[in-house]
Amino acid sequence: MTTAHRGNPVLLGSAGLAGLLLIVELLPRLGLVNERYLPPTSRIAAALADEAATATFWQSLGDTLYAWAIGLLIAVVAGVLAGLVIGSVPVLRALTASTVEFLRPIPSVALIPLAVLLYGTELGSTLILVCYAAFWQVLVQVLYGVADVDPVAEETARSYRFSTWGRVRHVLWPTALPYVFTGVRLAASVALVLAVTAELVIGAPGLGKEIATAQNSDAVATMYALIVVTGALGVVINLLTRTGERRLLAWHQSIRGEVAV
Amino acid sequence: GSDKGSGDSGGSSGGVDNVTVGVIPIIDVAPIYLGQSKGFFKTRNIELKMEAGQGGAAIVPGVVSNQFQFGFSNLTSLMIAQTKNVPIKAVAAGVSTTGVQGKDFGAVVVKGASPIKTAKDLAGKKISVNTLKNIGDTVTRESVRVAGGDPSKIEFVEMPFPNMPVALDKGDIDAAWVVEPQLSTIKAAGGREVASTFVDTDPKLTIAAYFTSQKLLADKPDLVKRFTEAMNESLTYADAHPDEVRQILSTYTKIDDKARAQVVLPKWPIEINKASVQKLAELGTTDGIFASAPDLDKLLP
Amino acid sequence: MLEVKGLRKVYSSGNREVEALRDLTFTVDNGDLVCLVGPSGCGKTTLLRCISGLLTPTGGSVKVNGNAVTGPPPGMAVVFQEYGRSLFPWASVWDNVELPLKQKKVPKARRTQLVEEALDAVGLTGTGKAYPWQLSGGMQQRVAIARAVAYEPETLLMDEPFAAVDAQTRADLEDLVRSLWQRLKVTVLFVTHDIDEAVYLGRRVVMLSSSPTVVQDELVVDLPAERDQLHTRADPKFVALRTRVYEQIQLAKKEAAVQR
Amino acid sequence: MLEVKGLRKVYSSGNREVEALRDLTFTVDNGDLVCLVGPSGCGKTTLLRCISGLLTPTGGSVKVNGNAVTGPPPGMAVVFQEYGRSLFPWASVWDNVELPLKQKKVPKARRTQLVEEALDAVGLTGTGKAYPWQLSGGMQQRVAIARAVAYEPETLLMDEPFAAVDAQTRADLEDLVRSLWQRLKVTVLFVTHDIDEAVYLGRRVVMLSSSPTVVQDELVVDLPAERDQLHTRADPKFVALRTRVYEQIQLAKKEAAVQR
Amino acid sequence: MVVLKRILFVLGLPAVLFAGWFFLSEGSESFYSPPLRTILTAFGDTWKPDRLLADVVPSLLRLFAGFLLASLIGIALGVAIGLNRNLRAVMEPVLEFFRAIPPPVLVPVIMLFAGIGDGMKVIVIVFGCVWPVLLNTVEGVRAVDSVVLDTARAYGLTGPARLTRVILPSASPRIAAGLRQALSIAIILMVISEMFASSNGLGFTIVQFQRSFAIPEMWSGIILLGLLGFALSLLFRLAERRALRWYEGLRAAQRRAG
Ligand SMILES: Nc1ncnc2c1ncn2[C@@H]1O[C@H](COP(=O)(O)OP(=O)(O)OP(=O)(O)O)[C@@H](O)[C@H]1O
Ligand SMILES: Nc1ncnc2c1ncn2[C@@H]1O[C@H](COP(=O)(O)OP(=O)(O)OP(=O)(O)O)[C@@H](O)[C@H]1O
Ligand SMILES: O=[N+]([O-])[O-]
Ligand SMILES: [Mg+2]
Ligand SMILES: [Mg+2]
Repeated sequence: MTTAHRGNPVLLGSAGLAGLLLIVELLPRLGLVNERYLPPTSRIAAALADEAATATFWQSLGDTLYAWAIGLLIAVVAGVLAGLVIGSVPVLRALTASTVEFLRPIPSVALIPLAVLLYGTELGSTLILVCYAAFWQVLVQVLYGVADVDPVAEETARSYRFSTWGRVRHVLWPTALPYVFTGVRLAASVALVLAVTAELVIGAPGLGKEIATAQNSDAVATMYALIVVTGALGVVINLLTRTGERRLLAWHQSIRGEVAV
Repeated sequence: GSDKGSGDSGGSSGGVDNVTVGVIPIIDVAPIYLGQSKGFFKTRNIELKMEAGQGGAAIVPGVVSNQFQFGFSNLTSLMIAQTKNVPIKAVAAGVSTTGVQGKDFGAVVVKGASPIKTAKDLAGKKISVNTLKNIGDTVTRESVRVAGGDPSKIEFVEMPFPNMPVALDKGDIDAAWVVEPQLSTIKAAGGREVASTFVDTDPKLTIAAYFTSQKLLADKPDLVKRFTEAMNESLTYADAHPDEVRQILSTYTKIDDKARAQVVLPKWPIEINKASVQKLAELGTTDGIFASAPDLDKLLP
Repeated sequence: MLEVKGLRKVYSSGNREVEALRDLTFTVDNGDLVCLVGPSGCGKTTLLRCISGLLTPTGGSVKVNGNAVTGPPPGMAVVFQEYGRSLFPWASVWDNVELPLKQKKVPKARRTQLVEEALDAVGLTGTGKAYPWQLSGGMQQRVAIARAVAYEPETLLMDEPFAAVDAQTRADLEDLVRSLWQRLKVTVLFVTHDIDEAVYLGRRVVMLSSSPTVVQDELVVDLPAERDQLHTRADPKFVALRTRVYEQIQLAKKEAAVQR
Repeated sequence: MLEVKGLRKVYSSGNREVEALRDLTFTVDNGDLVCLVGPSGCGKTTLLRCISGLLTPTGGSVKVNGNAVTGPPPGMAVVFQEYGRSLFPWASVWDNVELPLKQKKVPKARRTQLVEEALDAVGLTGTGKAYPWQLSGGMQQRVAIARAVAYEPETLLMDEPFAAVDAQTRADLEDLVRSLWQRLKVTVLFVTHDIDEAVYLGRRVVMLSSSPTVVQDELVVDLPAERDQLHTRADPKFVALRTRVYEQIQLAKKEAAVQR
Repeated sequence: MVVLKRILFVLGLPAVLFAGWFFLSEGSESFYSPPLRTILTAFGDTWKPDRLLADVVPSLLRLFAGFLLASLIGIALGVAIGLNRNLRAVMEPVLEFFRAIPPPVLVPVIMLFAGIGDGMKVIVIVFGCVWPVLLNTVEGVRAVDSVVLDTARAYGLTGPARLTRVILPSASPRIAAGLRQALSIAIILMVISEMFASSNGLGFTIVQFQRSFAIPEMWSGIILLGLLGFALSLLFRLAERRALRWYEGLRAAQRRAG
C-alpha cells in the first residue's frame, strides 16, 4: 500500500505537545488572554518546579495514583467479567439492558453525598466514584465487542464443540479484546478524571484537593501546574495502554496496517 | 462507622480522642490550624486531623454520619439544615466580620470603570455569589436595601470564588460578591468595593460556626466540651496574633507571600452573636431561603 | 448413521423470504463417503449447516445415530466454505489447528504430532508460525482442512474445500481425503461443484435440484475402491458416471428455468 | 500495454520474511487475454495486487501504457479472490454493483441498464435488493464479477473468480468473459488454478514457478477465436496444450521440492 | 405474547430492584437515605410540569447541543486521525492530555473563553463526551477490512465517496458504540456543568436540593436523571437499529441457530 511518508511517532507526538506548550506561552504573551488567568508556559513551569520541591505534592500524586489504580483495576475486572457474561447470554442481556441504561447516566458526582456518608473523605469515597464511573466504560465496550463476533468463527468453534469456556477464551475474548482496550483506555482517563474530581469536591487527599486549594488561594499558575500534571498522567497512562495494545493485538487489522510493509 | 482510620470518635487511645474536622481550606479556618500547632487541642487530649471539603455538601453528611466529628460551615447553611431537622448543633464560633466599612474580608466589588458607584446602583444588576440561596445573596440584598435600592431586581448567578475575577474582568457579571483572597486580587487589578455586605447586615455578624452531630453531643458531651474550649482558645489566640495567622496560612493554602501579607483578616470572637444570627435568619426567611423560620435555640449552643 | 428427513429451510430476514431447502430426504451410512453436488445457490451450505447443528431447520429432521441434532454433535468436524473467516485471525496457523484438539483434551505430545502430520499432509510444512492473513487463499483453505484432519473426526463435513487450491494440490488433497476415509473409517459428506471430483471421490453422489431444492437423483459410484488420479479418471465407467451426473444437473437447471 | 519488469515482492511483517515474487517479467498487449497459472501460494494474488497498484513492489516496475503504476490506474476493474470480503456488507447487491459506476459519474439511466445487464449475465436476476451476506458463496462471487463487468473496464484483473461456482455456471461465466473480451476489446489478466480453464479462456497462458517465483513458461493458445465448451475442449490441440501446462507446473513443483 | 415478553424483559429487573429498595429502606431512620416511599412522594411533589419546563428543558437543550457537537467533532476528527498515521502521532499525546483533565477544573479555563452562559455549559459537555466518539471512530476507521479498502481503491472510490460509502459505513458499528457511550457521559456532564455558574437545570436543582438538605427531593432528582438516561438510550437504540440494519442482519443472519 502506498502511504504517506511515515514519521517517528515519538518525535511527532513530542512535536504535538511542544506545539501546545508554545501556544500557551504565546497566548498570554501576545495579550490574547490576560496572563493573570492563563499564565504563559514558562510561569506554569516555574510553579510546577516549586510544587515538585514540596513533599505534599509527591504525597498527593501518590494518593491520586493509588486511588486511580485500585479503582481502575476493580472497574476493569468487574466490567470485563460482567460484559462477557451478560454479552454472551442473550437472556441476561435482555434482562439487564434497561437497568444498565438507567444506572449508567447517573453521574458519579451525584453520588458524592452517599460516598461521604459511607466513607467520609477516606480512600473509599474516591474509590466508589472512580469504580462507578469507570465500570460503565468497560462494560459497554465489552458488550459491543461481544456482539461483534464473526458468526463463521463462532460456528467454527461450535462445530468443533469448544466448551463454553473455550469459546469465551478463544473466540469471544480475542474478538472483544480490541473493544476491551478502547474500554480500558476510556476507563483509565475517566478514572483519573473522577479521582481528581472526587478529591476536588470531597477533599480526599490527592492532586484534586491540591487543585482546589490552589483555586481557593488564587494561585493561578500553581493551579495550571497541577492541571498539567493531571494531563501528563493521562499521556503516560495512554502510552502504557498503547504499548500493551500493540503487543496483544498484533494480529488485528488496525495494528497490522502499522506493522506490515 | 468504619474502624480504620482516625474517623472514629471511639478511636481514643490512652485517653486521647482522635478527632477529624471537616473544613474548607480558606482563611476563615486559620484559628483551628493555629490552635493545632500551638497544642491547644493536644493539651485537652484531642488528636486533631483536618479534612478539606468544598463546602457544606461534603461536610454536613460527613458530620451526620460521624465520619467527621466536627465541621465548619456558614450559619445560613446550618440554619437551612436546622429547618430540615438535620441532627446537628453549633459548638463554637467560626468567623465574624471585622465590622469596619471598606475593610472587611468580604464585599461586593465592581470593575474600576463600572458605572455602579454605590450599593443602591446594584439593583437590577447581575451579581455573582459562590452559592445561590445562601448567605451571599442574603447579605448583598441587605446592603442594597440599606442603601435604599430595590433588592428584588438583582440577578444572582452562581460561580466559584476563584472564577469571579475573570468573570468580572470579561464583563460576564456586573459585580461580584467575594471574600479574601479574591477580594484583594480584584482590588489590586483596579476593582472597586461598593458594599461591605457583612458590615451592612450587622457590624457584629457571626458568619460561620463549628458544629457537631446531636448524637456525638449526647454520647460524648465531654469531648465536645473540650473541643469547644480548645476552639475558643484558638480563636482568641488567632485574633490576637495576626502575624502568626498570616504565617499559618502558608501551611494549608497556596496563597502567595505577597497576597498573604495584604489580605484583610476577619475577626474571630469566641461568642456567636445571637442577635446577628437572628437577623440573618429573618433576612433569609424574607428572601425565601428557609422553608420555615429557623429555630436558633435548637441550633446554637 | 446420518438421516435427513423432509428437511426444509426458509430464510426470512426482513422483507426477503427465501426457501433454500424444500424437502430433502436421504441417509448416509456410517463410514460412507457421499458427495453432494448441485447448482450454485441451491442450498448445499444450508444443508451442511443444518446437519452440523449450527442452523435450526424450518421443518423436517436431522438425526445422527438415531439422536436428533440440536447442536454440533460430538466427533464432527466441518470445513467451511468461507475458509477465510473460519480461521481465527488472532491465532497462528499452528494454534488454529491445535485449538480444537486442546478442547478435546488431547494430550500435548499427541497434539503436536497430529498438528504436524496434518500440516504436512496439506503441504503446509513450516508455516505453523504464520498468521492466517499472511497466507494465500489456497493456503488458508488448506489450514482449515488440516484443522479438520487433525481433529480425527467420526463425521467430516466439507463445503467446497478445494475451491481455492491449484489443480495439482487439489488432486493431492482428494487422495488425502480418500486415504483418511479408508484409514479412519470416517463418515464423509463432501460438497463440491466439480462433477469429476464428486465422482472420483465419492462412494455415492447425491444431486440436488435448483432452488426450491429437493434431491434430484442419487447414484452409487461403482468404481474400484483403489482409485488414482490417472487411471480412474480415464476409466470409461468414470466417464459414463460423470456424464450422468452432468445431465442430471443440466436437467435440474432447465426445470428451474421452466418453473420461473 | 501492460509491462511487468523484474518485479519482486518481499513481505516482511515482524519476524517473518517471505519472498513472494523473485523476478517476474512479462508483457500483456492491449486487448489481449492472458491467463496466469501457478501453484497455490506462488504469488498470483500478490502479482495482481502489484499490477493494480494496491501493493508497492519491493523491486522492479509495473507500467500501464508506458506510465509507472503507483496507484490503481483508471479504467481498471479487479475481481478479488476474497470475494466475500470484497463486497460491502452494508450495501445491497444492487448498490454494490452500482457504486463504482456512480463514482465514474455514469448517468442514472445508463447505470440502471448496466447493473441490470451485469446481474442478468451472471445469473443473479432479481437479487438486487438482497444484502451480500444473504447470498450463497457462489452467488457472492458472481456479484463481484457483475460489479467488474458493469464497470466496463479497459483492463480487467480477475483472481480465481470462478472458484466458488458450480461447473455449469462456471462454463457460462467463462463464455461471458470471452464474449466481453471480444465485444469490448478489454485487456484481461485472469488468474486461475484450473489448467483447462486457462487454456480454454486464454489467448496466452503465463505459468509461474513455485515460490520464490519467476515466470516458468509462457505459451500462446493457438486455438480458434470462436470457442465453445463442447468442441474446444475435445480438440486434440486443446488436450496437447493443457498437457504442456500441466507438465510445466509439475516441473515447477518438483524444482521447488528439490531446492528445499 | 412477544410484546409481553419484551415488556417483561425491560421492566423485570428494575421492578425487582425497586421493590428491594422499597422494602429494605422502609422505616429507614438515616437522614441521608430516607425510605423509598418518602422519595417517591417527593418525586410526585417535586417534578410538576412547570418545574420540568423550567429545569429539565434547558438541561435537555444543552445536552442535545453538546452531544450533537461532540458527535460531529468526534467523528470528523476521528476519521482524519484514523486515516492519517502521522496526524495520529502528532495529535494523540495532546488529545490524551486534555482527555485526562477533569471537566470541573477546566471550567475556569472554559469560562475564560466562553463566559458563563449556555455556551460554557455546552462546551463542558462537548469536552467531556467527545472522547468515546473520537476513540471509537479512530479504532473503527483503522479496522476497516483491507480487502474492502482495496476494492474501493481499485474501483476508484476516492475522496468523499470513499469516506461516505466505505469508511463511515464500515466503521459505523464502532462509531455507534462511541456515540452511545458519549450520550450517557453527556448526561453526566450536563449535571456537572450545571454545578458551576448556573441558575437552572436538572443538575443545578439536584445540587440545590442537596445543599438545602432536601434529601428526598435530591434522590427524586437522581431517579429522574436515571429515567432520562433510560429514555434517551431507548431513542438512541431506535436510531441505531435503523442505521445499522445491515450490521444487525449480518450478525443475526447466521445466529438463528439452535
Ligand atoms: N443468511 C441468509 N439469509 C437469507 N438468505 C440466505 C442466507 N443464507 C443463504 N441464503 C439463501 O439461501 C439459498 C441457498 O444458499 P446456500 O449458501 O445454502 O447455497 P449453496 O448451495 O451453498 O451455494 P454455493 O454453491 O454458491 O455456495 C440462496 O438462495 C441464498 O441466497
Ligand atoms: N500479507 C502478507 N504477509 C505476509 N506474507 C504474505 C502476505 N500475503 C501473502 N503472503 C505470502 O506470499 C506468498 C504468495 O501469496 P499469494 O497470496 O500471492 O499466493 P497465490 O499465488 O495467490 O496463492 P493461491 O493460489 O493459494 O491464492 C505466500 O507464501 C503467502 O504466505
Ligand atoms: O460519573 N461522572 O461524574 O463522570
Ligand atoms: Mg455454499
Ligand atoms: Mg491467491
